[in-house]
Amino acid sequence: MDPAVVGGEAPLRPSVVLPVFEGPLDLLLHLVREEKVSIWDIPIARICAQYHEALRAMEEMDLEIAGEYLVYAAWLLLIKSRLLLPRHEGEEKDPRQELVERLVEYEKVKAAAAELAGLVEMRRGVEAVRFAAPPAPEDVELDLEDVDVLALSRALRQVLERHVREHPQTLQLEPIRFSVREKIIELFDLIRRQRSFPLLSHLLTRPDRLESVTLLLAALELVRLGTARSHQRRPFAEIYLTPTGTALPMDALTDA
Amino acid sequence: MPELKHLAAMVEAILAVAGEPVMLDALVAVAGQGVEPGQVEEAIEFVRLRHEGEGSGLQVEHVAGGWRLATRSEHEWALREYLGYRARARLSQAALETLAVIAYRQPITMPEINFLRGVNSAAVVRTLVERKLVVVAGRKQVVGTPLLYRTSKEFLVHFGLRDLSALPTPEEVEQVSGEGASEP
Amino acid sequence: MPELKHLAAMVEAILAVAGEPVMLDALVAVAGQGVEPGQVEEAIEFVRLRHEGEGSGLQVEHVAGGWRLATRSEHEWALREYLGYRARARLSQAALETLAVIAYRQPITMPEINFLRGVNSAAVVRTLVERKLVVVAGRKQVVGTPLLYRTSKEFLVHFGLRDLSALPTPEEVEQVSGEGASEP
Repeated sequence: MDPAVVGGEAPLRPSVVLPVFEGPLDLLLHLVREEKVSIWDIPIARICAQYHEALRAMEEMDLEIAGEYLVYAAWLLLIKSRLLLPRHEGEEKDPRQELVERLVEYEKVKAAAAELAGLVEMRRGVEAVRFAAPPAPEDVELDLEDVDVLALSRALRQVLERHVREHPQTLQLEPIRFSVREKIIELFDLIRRQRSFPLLSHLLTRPDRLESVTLLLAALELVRLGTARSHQRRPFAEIYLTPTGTALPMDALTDA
Repeated sequence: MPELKHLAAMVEAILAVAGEPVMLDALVAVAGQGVEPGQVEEAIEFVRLRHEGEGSGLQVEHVAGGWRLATRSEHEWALREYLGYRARARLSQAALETLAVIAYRQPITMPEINFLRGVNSAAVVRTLVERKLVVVAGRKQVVGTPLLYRTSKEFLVHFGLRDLSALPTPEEVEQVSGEGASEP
Repeated sequence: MPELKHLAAMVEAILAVAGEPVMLDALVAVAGQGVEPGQVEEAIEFVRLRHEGEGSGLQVEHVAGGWRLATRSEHEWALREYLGYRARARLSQAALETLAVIAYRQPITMPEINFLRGVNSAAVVRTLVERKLVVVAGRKQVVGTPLLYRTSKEFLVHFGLRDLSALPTPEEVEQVSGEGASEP
């Protein structure tokens, strides 16, 4: 066992080599292995003490201890106390059960990770050949199979950022009249179709400011008519409009 | 002489990843101590001859004072075919951007897409329609009644979305890809 | 049979310029009318065997559902020497564990990953997404509709896997882990 971690002696320098644990499960697994006991019969009291000692050592070394370690520390104490209580014969399951199950699962994860590392190790020096090729007909770098919604959203953000850069606020287009009534119908359709409609980014990307204003009025009108609800998680975040299910009362629409 | 074959294999591997003509000096240096330039030349010749035979699509060329591995000219046609085929199965950055604009702003007209992207996107939209990721969704009732575009059912299937509301929100994207991670 | 050799040469040329796994479909399409998939497979096998012999620095790999031409690992040292030290950035233990969780349980949500690893893995997943080893695969239809993650095609290429079924089976992994800790 590395004394720097679980031996309890404060190291002279905080830079001593320390096994890096990937989390509380990793640390627990390490302790169980050091004890050379079966994972199915963990001496909780001893492991619990060692676990807390390890945390203390990490603290002394000024290592930031992630919250998960503390959660598991509390859990270990809870299991320990449960084990001290008299148990009804064959009724309750072993208080250690869930912890053991997680450790077993985690051990599999670690084994699989080692397996993957081995695969990569075997492939060192295996490089795709790079030949001088005739020029591709188009700049096509993205394999559709690996293009996911994140790539899509990022692409949108790029477009919007570029758009804002290239269109300083002085933008003035032909003054076109927009009718609130027309926008109400248009917006209502969008909301119904998308179920959760990002109003803010829609408004901010309209080519015409007057259109944005008209759209905003239309949005307010939709909410007032009880046909849409608006949500905003925090100030300045996106405002989402969702349909309430109420139909649009066509006769109530004024022609502004 | 296993020595020669081993050297030849090494030469071939280097030529295959170099992407440019490799000088004899460089090969000799990599071959390490005790290997004479003459031996390396022999190895190059070995690789060259091996690719001269029928059944190889490659050749060793002596250009710009160095050696390089290249495809043979008789396959140029097939290579173009392949690159064209691949292009049809992939997305360009322009296509991805356009698809993103349509996905998040649908239904949307061509002038609106052009306005947002700042470039004419007609050809890209056509490609997306051909690839069935985008469909026409009627006309907008404004001057000129331009066509409206929206994403297709195939689009939802490809991206594993149940409906459009399942597209990630800007907050989610930020969480997962982090700030400034927008460049690949 | 000049037909086979000609086809093999074409296949080799295409694999050489593709730089990524090429699907059988693509090769068949490029080969043109009248060429059966079986013939193309024979041609691939011809190329593969030709590179198995001594004196070749290359190999035909069957990864991510396709074939690609790559260098052999025994020349790693020479390649590194020639290209300058440019080892691919290694994956951290955290990244490997997270990748293992995703690979074996996909599609999987972030909370599920966190649960299995016992630590918050958001930052690691973000890195894996940036390295294109992991992609989003829709949403899970549970409260909060969290995003689902899966491994990418790039993941298969990186680990040299033909497809996901080529991952070591959980039983194989368990045998390796051993340690007597997994007795029931």
